[in-house]
Amino acid sequence: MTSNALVAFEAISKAYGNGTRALTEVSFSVARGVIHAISGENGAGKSTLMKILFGLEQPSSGRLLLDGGVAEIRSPAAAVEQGIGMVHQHFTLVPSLTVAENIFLGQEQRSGIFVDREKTSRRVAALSKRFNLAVDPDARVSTLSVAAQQKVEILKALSRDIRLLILDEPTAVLSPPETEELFTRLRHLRDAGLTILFISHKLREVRALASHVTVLRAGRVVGDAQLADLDNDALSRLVMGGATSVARPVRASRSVGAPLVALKNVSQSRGRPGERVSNLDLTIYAGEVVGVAGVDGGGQQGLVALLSGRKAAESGTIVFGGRDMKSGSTRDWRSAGLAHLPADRHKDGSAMSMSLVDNAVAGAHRKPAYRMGALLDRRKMVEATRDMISEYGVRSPGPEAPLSALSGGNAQKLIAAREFASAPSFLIADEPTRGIDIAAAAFLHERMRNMAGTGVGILLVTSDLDELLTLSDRIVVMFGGRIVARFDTIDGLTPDRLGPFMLGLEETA
Amino acid sequence: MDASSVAEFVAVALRVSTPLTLAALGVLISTRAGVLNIGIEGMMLAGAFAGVVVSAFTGSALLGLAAAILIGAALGALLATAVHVAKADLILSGIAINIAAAAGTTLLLFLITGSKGVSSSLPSKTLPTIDIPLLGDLPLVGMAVSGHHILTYTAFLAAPLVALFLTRTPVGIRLRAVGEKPEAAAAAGVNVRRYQFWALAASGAFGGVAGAFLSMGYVSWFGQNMTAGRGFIALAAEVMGGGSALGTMLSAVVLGTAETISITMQGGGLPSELVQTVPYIVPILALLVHAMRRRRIARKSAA
Amino acid sequence: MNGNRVTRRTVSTGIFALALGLAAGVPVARAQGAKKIVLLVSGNLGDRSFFDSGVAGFDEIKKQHGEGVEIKVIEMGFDQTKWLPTLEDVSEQGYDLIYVITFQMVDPLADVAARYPDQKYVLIDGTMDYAGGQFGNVYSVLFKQNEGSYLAGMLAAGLVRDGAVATDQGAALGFLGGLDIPVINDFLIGYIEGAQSVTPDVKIAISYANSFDDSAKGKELALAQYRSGVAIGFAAAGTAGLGQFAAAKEVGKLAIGCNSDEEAAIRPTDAEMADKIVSSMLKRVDVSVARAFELFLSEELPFGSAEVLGIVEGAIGLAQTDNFKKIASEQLKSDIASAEAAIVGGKTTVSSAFGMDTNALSALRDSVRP
Amino acid sequence: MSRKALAPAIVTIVILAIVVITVMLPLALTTQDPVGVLETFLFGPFRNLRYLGNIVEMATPTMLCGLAVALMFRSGMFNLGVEGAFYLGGLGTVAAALLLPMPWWAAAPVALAAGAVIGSTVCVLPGVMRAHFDTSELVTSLMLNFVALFVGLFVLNYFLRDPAAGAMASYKIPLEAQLPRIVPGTRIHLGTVLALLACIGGAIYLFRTAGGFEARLVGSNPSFAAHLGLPLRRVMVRSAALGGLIAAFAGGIEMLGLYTRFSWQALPGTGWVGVTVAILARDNPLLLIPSALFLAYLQVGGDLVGRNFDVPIEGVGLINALVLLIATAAAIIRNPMLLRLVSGERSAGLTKSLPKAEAH
Repeated sequence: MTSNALVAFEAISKAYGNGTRALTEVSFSVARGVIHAISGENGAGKSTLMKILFGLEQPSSGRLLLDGGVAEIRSPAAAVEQGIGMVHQHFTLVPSLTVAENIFLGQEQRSGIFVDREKTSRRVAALSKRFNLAVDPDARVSTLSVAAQQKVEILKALSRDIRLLILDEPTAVLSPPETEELFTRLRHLRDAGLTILFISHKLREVRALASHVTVLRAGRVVGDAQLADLDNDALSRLVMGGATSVARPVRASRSVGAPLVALKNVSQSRGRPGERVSNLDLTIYAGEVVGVAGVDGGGQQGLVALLSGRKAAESGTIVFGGRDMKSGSTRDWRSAGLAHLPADRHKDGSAMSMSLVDNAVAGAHRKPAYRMGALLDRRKMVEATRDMISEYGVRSPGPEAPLSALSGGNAQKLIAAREFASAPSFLIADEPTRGIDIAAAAFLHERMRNMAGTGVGILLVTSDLDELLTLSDRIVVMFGGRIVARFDTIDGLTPDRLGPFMLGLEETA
Repeated sequence: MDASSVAEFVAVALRVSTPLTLAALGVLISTRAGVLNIGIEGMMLAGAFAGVVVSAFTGSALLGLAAAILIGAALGALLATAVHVAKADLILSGIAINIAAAAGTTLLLFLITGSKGVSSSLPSKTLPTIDIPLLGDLPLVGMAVSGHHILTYTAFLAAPLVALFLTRTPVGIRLRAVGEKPEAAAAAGVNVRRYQFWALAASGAFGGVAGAFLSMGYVSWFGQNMTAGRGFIALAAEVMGGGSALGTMLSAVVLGTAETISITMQGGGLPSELVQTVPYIVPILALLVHAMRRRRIARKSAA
Repeated sequence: MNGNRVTRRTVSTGIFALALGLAAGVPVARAQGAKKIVLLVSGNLGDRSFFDSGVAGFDEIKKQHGEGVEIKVIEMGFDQTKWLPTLEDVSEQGYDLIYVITFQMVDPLADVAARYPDQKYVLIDGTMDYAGGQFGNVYSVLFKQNEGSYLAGMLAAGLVRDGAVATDQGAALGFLGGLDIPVINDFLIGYIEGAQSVTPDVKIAISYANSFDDSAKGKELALAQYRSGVAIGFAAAGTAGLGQFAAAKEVGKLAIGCNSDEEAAIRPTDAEMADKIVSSMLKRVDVSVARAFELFLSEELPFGSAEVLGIVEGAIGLAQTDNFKKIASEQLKSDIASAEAAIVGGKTTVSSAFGMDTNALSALRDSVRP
Repeated sequence: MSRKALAPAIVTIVILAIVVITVMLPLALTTQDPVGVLETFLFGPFRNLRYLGNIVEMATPTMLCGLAVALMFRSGMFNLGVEGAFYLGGLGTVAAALLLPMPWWAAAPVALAAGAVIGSTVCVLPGVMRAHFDTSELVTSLMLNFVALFVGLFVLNYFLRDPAAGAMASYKIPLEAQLPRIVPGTRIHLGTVLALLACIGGAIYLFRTAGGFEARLVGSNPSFAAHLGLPLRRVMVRSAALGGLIAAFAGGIEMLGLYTRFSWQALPGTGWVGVTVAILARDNPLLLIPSALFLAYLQVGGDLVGRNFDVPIEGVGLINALVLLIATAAAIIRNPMLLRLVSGERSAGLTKSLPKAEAH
């Protein structure tokens, strides 16, 4: 086994200057020509390990073997030279450049001093064909969907003649059909002889794709086995660290309340493609969770924009809490009782450079509870933040630390704490658990169920179909800006049943 | 306005636009690499000074031009070093370069000529003007576009060349990647700092040429603070240009034309102070119109 | 005058430069019992006008008296809030004479001079309010630049009248000012009246560069004037005014310089350009600075009063250059000479921009607009 | 304050001192009296009350301009209109004092208020354009500075000019409008008190009021602010207006405090110093006070050297440029090793103060 290993980590440790230990004595090997998964919770050390392999960081101690020989990889360029390619979770594509320019950035096809566009296009076409990844070489990356951008990323890595492809949480941004498509391609690549390191904390995907898994926890290897030798419980025990797998929240039977938000024949033809919607009819009742499924660009973002006041409807009616909200602003929606967990917590959900306190009370800062005459009562703000921190189990260095000091899951918990604290009547949860670990996700799921139990209407938009099926009371599927299917109960519903609707192959509504 | 005064007006506008175009192209190159060159004004001033002094001591206008390019590039490199190595603030460092260039050129001028005002006692050289054959013989067109200074042609030829450089050459594409998404460039093995360093140096070189045009073409001497804020106008031109070389050149010409209008309006009986606001109001209005158009297009394409 | 000044200041600046690896120099020893004088520049040097000329006057004093005088020049910059503290400081440092320049120094000087009654001051190009016997320790000098400009205006109009310039070059005159401010307009008004004395309906194109630095703009403005039919231009705009000569060279027309003999200054490096400078209107701040010191030494300097220096004192005039002698007709030369005499004799009075309000000035400018 | 919290400040001061000495030393060595030059530069400003006064006088307007810059920077606007606002504020204040008939007790306040409103336009217009049309406030404000200058020169020439003054200057500012001097032997005037109060008020506004909190939110992440339903445009315009009013007010008190007439024929440059002060203070209103005083101290020291030794004014200019460069060199000033040295903590202690979530 070791003799056949492409990569071997030998007692790799990594400590940062500030004393943080990210990795401790990590040893395992990756066999040639397989899909090898690396799993573990957020902060387990997966990303750090991959950064070391890709030359972005250097280990504090230990060594790395490539083909059985000691390799020192000092930079990404050196990694590429050794035949290692990486697709980052956050894409490293230049939006204003074309697909071809991105793929060959740094290794342009020249004729004289100029880039040979024709040759470049030909090479992209050849690559596309060889790896069965269709792209338009002359399209600007800024115009592509997320899934298409990921294809470009993979092609970019493959164009460097690599033997090992690292994919860091590649499915976090994909819808189920897209995920399935990606997996098919990855298997194809494996069959073509490529070794793939697949980093994911989604155990279902790990099982579906990989043949071997290495599990990290708190910077140490806690499991390294063929997947065939591990059952699901064993696997999740390894990842969660002794704790049993999280129970699905119990679906309490309860009566659904009065209509809360009602859209009638709502259209909006302006904006980016994913934000355009037409003829939407949807009513959300108090106390229910309405799940919205769809692939990227299906119109879910347009629906969220309309229901959070970021956009006005062009036609149709929107009523919320008895008020006409057709062109209501975010402020109108908020004051009428909206809470909103945005999909992109960095961009929309928080101010990373500001303190936990500032992030926790933002939006509620004009409430009398935080006022002291004309001024803000800082003491009360800190107190409220402390309450949120303890109630939501946010692991933090303290309320005055900047939010950027928190891990993704903890930041998301604080953001949720803020949004939930506003005592909303209507909650939009847009990808509420994307990229956060299982425990944190389970915690938020439970919170949302409880909120629904107290009469809050929830619109859940998620690309994680497990999450969708776990939380929703009913589901609508969007495609091309329209609602193409409605499932008024989720009993017996499976991801497979949703797929055709999400891809626009079927339509019932 | 008769035809010949129109031709004359065009000729003046091209001349006035020349230093703006050169400097704005310089600003464009550094901005596309993600580093705003606020120090362009100081680099122009230093270029104007170096061109005069070196051409006076060597007797060669070409060496003067080379010196202008070098000193501009050196200041650009200094700015890059301050930002990358010393981690100084980009904007403040740029302002510091402007202050240092103003003080340094005056001081050196004084040491060399004994006057802080002007270098007219130095036998400095100028670069030639060029008559375009055939085209120059046409009646009105010739008047407008022929007989200009060699750096005027350089400026307007430089714009398409810079455009080609940015869109068609590997280095240009990498430079844009560095400015737009440095982590992507780094991941592709592009050395971000090195690109920004050379982009600022190139930016300074353009500034140096723009300065040389003032002191070795427009007039034949160096004067204290002779750039008179043209670097800042060039910054505006670059912003108006929307990131493309040709757009930047067009914007510089628009601003140069505004300046030309204010020059020809002089003596029209309006208070000269108010006439002098024209070159500054035009870019503001141009930006406003540009922004409104952008918004309208966005709306239209969305509809 | 601006040529080869080697002063203690230059030398010590050179020493500073040595540290920067640029030049070398030697220290200068202090002499005993020497008179100490200081010049406060309320702005920066390099203006090619009163400040630079004031320093030239100091250099002249140094040349005359050598070790017998110790000179110092302080550039205070344009931040007016620094002027008063500087003035206070030097007033406490035992200078025999403190020179300040420009009208803008009047208010700070009024404050300080009253508080240091034993300190002597010279105010150049401005005057104090001497009514009520105040400021017995301040001597003021004013210049009649309007009188010199009158002669320049006569020269310009006369050259056109006499056909010294080809008729196809146009018949109008040009004026290029730095800023629309009183001291510049004083040049303008004299120029207009002088030109009108030769050609009553003379047309004068007037431009302001709104800068004393921007040579390129000065040149462009002058070119625009020449293009519109101006035959001869007169520039009072510091370094920006030099653009006038570059424009004159380019279009082959004539120009008149300002403050010092500009033809002589340019001749060594650009003879072709110098040929276009028919003469320069002289405003010899340097002469007045040196003259005040000589009078001070002989204890004849009239503190507590203002002197207005003009043609008689040699502080104002028209440079009698070779170009001038060559280009101007005999008739014109004698006209100018007699006008000079009339001004000196008080028979001709030239108006001044000082005390004139803006509307009157605008009306005057409009009346000569081509 | 604990030693740890003071560490960055101490490091900054030590570095600046080293910079100043390394730049000044060779310069001093070229003169006949190097010790005297250094001594004058470093200690001269403390030699007498008048020089101390000069520091305070000089720091007063730059502190206010710094406050204007900091408030706008904090709300995410790189608005450089402070320079023009300062200029036009000075002009507007003098114009109001000269042209509006007022009882004596109202002269200064009314003139200052009028000047502040007039001058603020230079910041407000770019702010409004940014908020509503997304035009670059950096460029529009730079251009508008020059428009303000030339419009100001026009107003001065055609409406305020005293024909008897001999220079381009306004009529004398009426005595009753001038601000009272408050420290005998210096020119420190009431404006200094107002400036100090403004900085404290600025800190309260930014950190203890809902409006300031919203400005910081918009500045640190506009998308987040929009997500919260904050009125982005209003917050931006409000910040620009506050910044403009403060900068213009600074111009007004400068005029009424230190001048007898308005005669600025070029932009005075105080706004630019304000930008430096703000960056040096890291946009913290309370730190503006020491930052402005420090820059003024350097300036007064440089002036004293220029006045008493044969050091050219450009040499002092070069020093200022270098200080500017190096004062912001984050690598040196924020170097964790230096900070650790000063705060006297071992690396374990530092870990606690610079937490990373992965460590828990």
